[in-house]
Amino acid sequence: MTAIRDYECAVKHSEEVLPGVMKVVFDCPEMSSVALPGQFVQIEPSPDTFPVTRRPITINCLTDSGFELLFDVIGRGTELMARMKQGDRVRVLGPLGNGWVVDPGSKWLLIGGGLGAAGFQFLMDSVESSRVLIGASTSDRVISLPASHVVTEDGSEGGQGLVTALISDELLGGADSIAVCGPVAMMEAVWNSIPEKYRDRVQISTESRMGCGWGVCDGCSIPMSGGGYKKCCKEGPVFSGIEIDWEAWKEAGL
Amino acid sequence: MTAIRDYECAVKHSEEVLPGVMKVVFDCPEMSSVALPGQFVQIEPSPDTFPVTRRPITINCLTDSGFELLFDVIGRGTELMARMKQGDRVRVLGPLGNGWVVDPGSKWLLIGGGLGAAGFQFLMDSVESSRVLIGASTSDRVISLPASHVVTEDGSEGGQGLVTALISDELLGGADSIAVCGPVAMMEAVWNSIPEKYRDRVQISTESRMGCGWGVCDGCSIPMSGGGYKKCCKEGPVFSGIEIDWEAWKEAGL
Amino acid sequence: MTFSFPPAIKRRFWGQVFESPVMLASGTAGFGHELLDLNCLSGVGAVVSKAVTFKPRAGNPPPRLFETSFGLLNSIGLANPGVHHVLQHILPIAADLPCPLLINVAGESVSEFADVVRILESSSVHLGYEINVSCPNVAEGGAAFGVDPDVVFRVAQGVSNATDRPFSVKLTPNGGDIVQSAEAAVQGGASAITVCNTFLGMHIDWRTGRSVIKRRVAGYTSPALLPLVVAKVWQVSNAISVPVISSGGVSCGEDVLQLLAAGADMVQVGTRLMRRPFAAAELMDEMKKLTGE
Amino acid sequence: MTFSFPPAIKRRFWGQVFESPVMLASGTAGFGHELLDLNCLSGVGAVVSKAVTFKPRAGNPPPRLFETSFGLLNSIGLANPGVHHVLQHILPIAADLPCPLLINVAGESVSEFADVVRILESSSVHLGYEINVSCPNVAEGGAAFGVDPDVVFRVAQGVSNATDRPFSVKLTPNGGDIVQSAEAAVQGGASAITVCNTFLGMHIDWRTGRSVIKRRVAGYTSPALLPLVVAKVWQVSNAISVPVISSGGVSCGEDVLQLLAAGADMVQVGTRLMRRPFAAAELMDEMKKLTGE
Ligand SMILES: Cc1cc2nc3c(=O)[nH]c(=O)nc-3n(C[C@H](O)[C@H](O)[C@H](O)COP(=O)(O)OP(=O)(O)OC[C@H]3O[C@@H](n4cnc5c(N)ncnc54)[C@H](O)[C@@H]3O)c2cc1C
Ligand SMILES: Cc1cc2nc3c(=O)[nH]c(=O)nc-3n(C[C@H](O)[C@H](O)[C@H](O)COP(=O)(O)OP(=O)(O)OC[C@H]3O[C@@H](n4cnc5c(N)ncnc54)[C@H](O)[C@@H]3O)c2cc1C
Ligand SMILES: Cc1cc2nc3c(=O)[nH]c(=O)nc-3n(C[C@H](O)[C@H](O)[C@H](O)COP(=O)(O)O)c2cc1C
Ligand SMILES: Cc1cc2nc3c(=O)[nH]c(=O)nc-3n(C[C@H](O)[C@H](O)[C@H](O)COP(=O)(O)O)c2cc1C
Ligand code: FES
Ligand code: FES
Repeated sequence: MTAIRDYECAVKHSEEVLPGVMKVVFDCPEMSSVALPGQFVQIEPSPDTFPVTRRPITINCLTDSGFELLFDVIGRGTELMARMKQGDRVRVLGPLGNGWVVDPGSKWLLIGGGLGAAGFQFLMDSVESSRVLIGASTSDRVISLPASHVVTEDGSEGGQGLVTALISDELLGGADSIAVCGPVAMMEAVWNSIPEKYRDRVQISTESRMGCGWGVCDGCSIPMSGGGYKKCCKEGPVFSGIEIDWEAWKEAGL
Repeated sequence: MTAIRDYECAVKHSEEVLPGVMKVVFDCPEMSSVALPGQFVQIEPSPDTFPVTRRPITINCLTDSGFELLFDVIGRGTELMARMKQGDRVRVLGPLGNGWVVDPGSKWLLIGGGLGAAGFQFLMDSVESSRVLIGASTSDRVISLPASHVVTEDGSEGGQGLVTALISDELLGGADSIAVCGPVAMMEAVWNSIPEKYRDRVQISTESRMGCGWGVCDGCSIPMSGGGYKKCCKEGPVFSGIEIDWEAWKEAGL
Repeated sequence: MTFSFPPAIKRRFWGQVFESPVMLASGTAGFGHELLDLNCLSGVGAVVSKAVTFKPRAGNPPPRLFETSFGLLNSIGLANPGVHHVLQHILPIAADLPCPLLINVAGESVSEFADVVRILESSSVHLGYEINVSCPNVAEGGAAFGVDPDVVFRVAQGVSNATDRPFSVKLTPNGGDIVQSAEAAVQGGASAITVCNTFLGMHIDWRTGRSVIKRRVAGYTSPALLPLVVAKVWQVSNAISVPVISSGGVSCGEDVLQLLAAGADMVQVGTRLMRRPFAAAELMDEMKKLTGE
Repeated sequence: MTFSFPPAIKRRFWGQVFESPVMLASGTAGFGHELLDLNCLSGVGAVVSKAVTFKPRAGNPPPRLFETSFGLLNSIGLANPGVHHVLQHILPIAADLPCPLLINVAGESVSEFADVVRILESSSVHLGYEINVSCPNVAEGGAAFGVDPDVVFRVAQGVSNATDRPFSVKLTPNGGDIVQSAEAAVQGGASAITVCNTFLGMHIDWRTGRSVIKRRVAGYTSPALLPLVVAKVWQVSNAISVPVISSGGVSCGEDVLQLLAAGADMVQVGTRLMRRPFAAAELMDEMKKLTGE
């Protein structure tokens, strides 16, 4: 028996926090009592017939009586979702996926690329200590998180450069667990910049186009290094970096 | 060269005048300067992809700077149209069809069934003298027109009964032209109740499902008594009662 | 033709340069002059006439149209005044068109197609033909013509013998193997293949069990059919060497670009004209905005 | 069965009474137990499992899904753990289902279908089979199986010899003549016909000319395909004497009623589950409201 349910939630708050980035807070005490960091929900973008699938969004953090999402407005589904306003009732399926593997008392290093850092708040709220590295193209893409090191490609916030430049042996060595989330290319660059000896502590939050979100359609496969695929929505979205067949996954595009 | 154009018109006024019956007034000086009584327009119910066709509505009357429509909200298209509000810009193709054949100075008898009387105002404004008979199921379906005789099936307004009961040899004989518009069954009953000798002065405003509205798709055929079909949208919507193959037209349903 | 991506909006087709790839589909634009009257021919690469048969055809009993939730059923039944009337009374008016005209030809037997073409040959108004072996709305089995490659071959050959003008054969998506039929048409002499006519569809009133259309099944069009047409255009254009004209599913400029990218040389738009008589101009604007051309 | 209009919501099918005509379509509902976990089996008449093949199949490379403007392309490629795993590890869990289970069986050769069925015979969990001769997403030509009536006959005959349970043969809409294939399946012993699998579709990125799906063409589903499915259900149900299960295009209760009126005995819903895991209950509510049943 899973805790997954389809809720009709009221929108409590909706706001454009960065240009083209929405924060939407939903009322849903049931969800907030069972969700784990790294899990996501499937949002019905509109009650109309189209689009025919929902949109997967990571739970950014829990609130008193529900949860918060942070998302990029990039296409039809998220455009519809950006129009959600306080009081709207929205179908939300969740919590979905496995979430980060959190050992009690562990020290974390969180590496996020742009909106990939959406969800880090929840993880930080759940672990003992964490250090956060964030890379983004520009300041308009930086999610503000406490005690984080930021670099931007154009230098408009924090240092100038890529997030990989922030990664040091010291930071890696000081962490029991390393969480990486962001665009595929960024995650691969991070993965490649992590020395062999630290790789077994790296967890990657993957993304894939989704149909159902709860494991029945087999549409969200992530290629595994041992051959075959695993389902992003059910066996993921978090996989150990070693499990992933990076070449094949990059090939997939999105 | 026809006067038909596709206009983007502003909605000037929109109002539910009877339960489920909308009056919508559009700004469109060009249309009001060329439209004839009995002509209609093709309205784009919404800017969305669906529905894929427009909806034909008779011009009820002209206004100072445009025209007025009166329509029943019965399905998807008219439901969308009922949401139009002041200031909205709507695509309107027209004026379409032939309109009533109006001889200068002629005396008219207008026989309308329910919303079929939408459009009579324009005709009355254009002819020297007219008498109007209106039948409707109930008072909620009666379009108020000056100097009209009204009957309703439930007796809630005017006399009780069918409009055919109002038709008299005297009224028919006193008219040079007789205009009939309403549901097909009502029009057929009226037609059947009109003695042979008056039939050549009867004009019927027909209806059909429409594709284009301007004569190119051949989707709006009305069966003709001489065999074959004529296009409701271009050769009609007004036909002489004698031209129509009533049996075949009833068969069509709508 | 050689392919480049993004596809060029300006096309070379049948030896002519077309500023627009957009053709108005048969049966949705009359003979074109009606659109001239409406001032709606801007952006039109070519007009395909409604179907012309040897004898006049009254067409199917009404209702001929039914709009479903996401598309349109039509059962026109090739209503047309017959080839002689078209030649004498319609083509002279269509001579004013600012763009090329293709005449869509239908027939009830293999030989009728060539017969109609032969009669039309005395006019110089039209650029070529579209041979409609695929109308789903006629009892005599127009659809059946299209599914049998052998019959398609014979029809194409007959037309090829009757004219020196280029002609496209318009195939059906309803059964058979469209690639085989396309190959047969090319072998018979077709100068292009139109992919494809309407899909067989039906709407039943569940309260009565009766179809809303008298002939029961009808031709169905919908913007949602675009992926089916893209797949067929891609399959056919990869199999044959003559140009492909796509027909079906277009509702915006991006759709046209996608069909060109899939291998279409020209792209027809039909049902969209019911909503937007000036669709061609809109499609061109949208394409130019997307490609920066 | 005898037809009445409006159609009855309670159905008799394969000798059993079904309170709901709604079946969950293969590939969109796992083996059903996932929905049990979600509490979403109310209103479900039966579940059709995802496709089972002899050997495990990893499935097609990602991306396997692409949403177009008005529908969904899928290229799953019959990903499944193989019949032995299904028998040992999945069917025991599916034994808890409150409704009948049909197992969807696919194969790469005529004999594989019967081989898979023979192995599954040792389980008593499932009511019967759906024989999938029509998957568009496998290289080996699943689609080709479905278009050749002769092959369909042989597949059906093989399955018929391998089991006493009822089985439906799921046909393709992609080419061939679906009525002929249905007749062949019935001759081979099919206890029902499923009309139909997904339509071949494609989406091309016009900027690059590449399909968004690695295998280029994919299976396309959309609520806008309903009229195509209605037409095929009507054609097939008029031609054969065994029950017809419709598959495709359902997005609301009225759609189900229409398919029943067209001649379907049971009605599958698939893609709609992606938006609404509890679609069956919703469809039942909507139908009951419409019919007053
Ligand atoms: C488990 C999971 C968690 C996610 N969490 C977040 C989040 O917290 N915040 C956030 O902004 N986004 C998140 N995403 C991505 C988000 O789901 C997509 O941006 C969204 O589905 C796009 O929908 P659309 O209709 O607006 O775009 P579309 O019009 O469908 O596509 C626009 C672009 O987005 C890409 N895209 C489409 N679907 C996905 C997808 N499922 N994943 C990634 N890219 C996609 C397409 O390739 C295309 O380039 C998550 C995705 C997954 C799988
Ligand atoms: C020339 C002409 C002039 C018209 N003028 C008026 C008018 O002034 N006022 C007015 O209220 N209505 C008028 N109508 C009818 C109006 O066009 C329809 O009511 C409208 O198209 C229905 O659209 P819908 O999407 O709301 O209904 P749908 O959901 O499409 O259909 C609902 C019901 O309406 C019937 N219907 C659908 N289309 C038509 C049609 N074209 N004509 C008649 N019935 C149809 C259907 O059979 C169905 O029963 C006119 C029709 C024509 C052809
Ligand atoms: C009302 C209507 C009438 C049609 N008449 C014809 C015809 O006479 N000959 C023909 O070859 N195709 C005919 N068609 C098919 C169109 O030419 C075109 O192939 C089809 O509509 C698909 O394009 P669309 O999706 O852009 O509408 C007709 C289509 C419609 C909607
Ligand atoms: C993601 C997905 C996976 C599918 N997998 C299978 C399958 O394994 N076997 C099969 O016979 N059909 C499969 N189908 C087809 C469905 O069973 C169904 O026939 C089709 O989706 C049409 O129904 P719909 O319009 O309700 O979605 C699949 C469809 C989808 C969308
Ligand atoms: S999205 Fe359906 S299995 Fe993952
Ligand atoms: S509606 Fe198209 S010809 Fe009349």
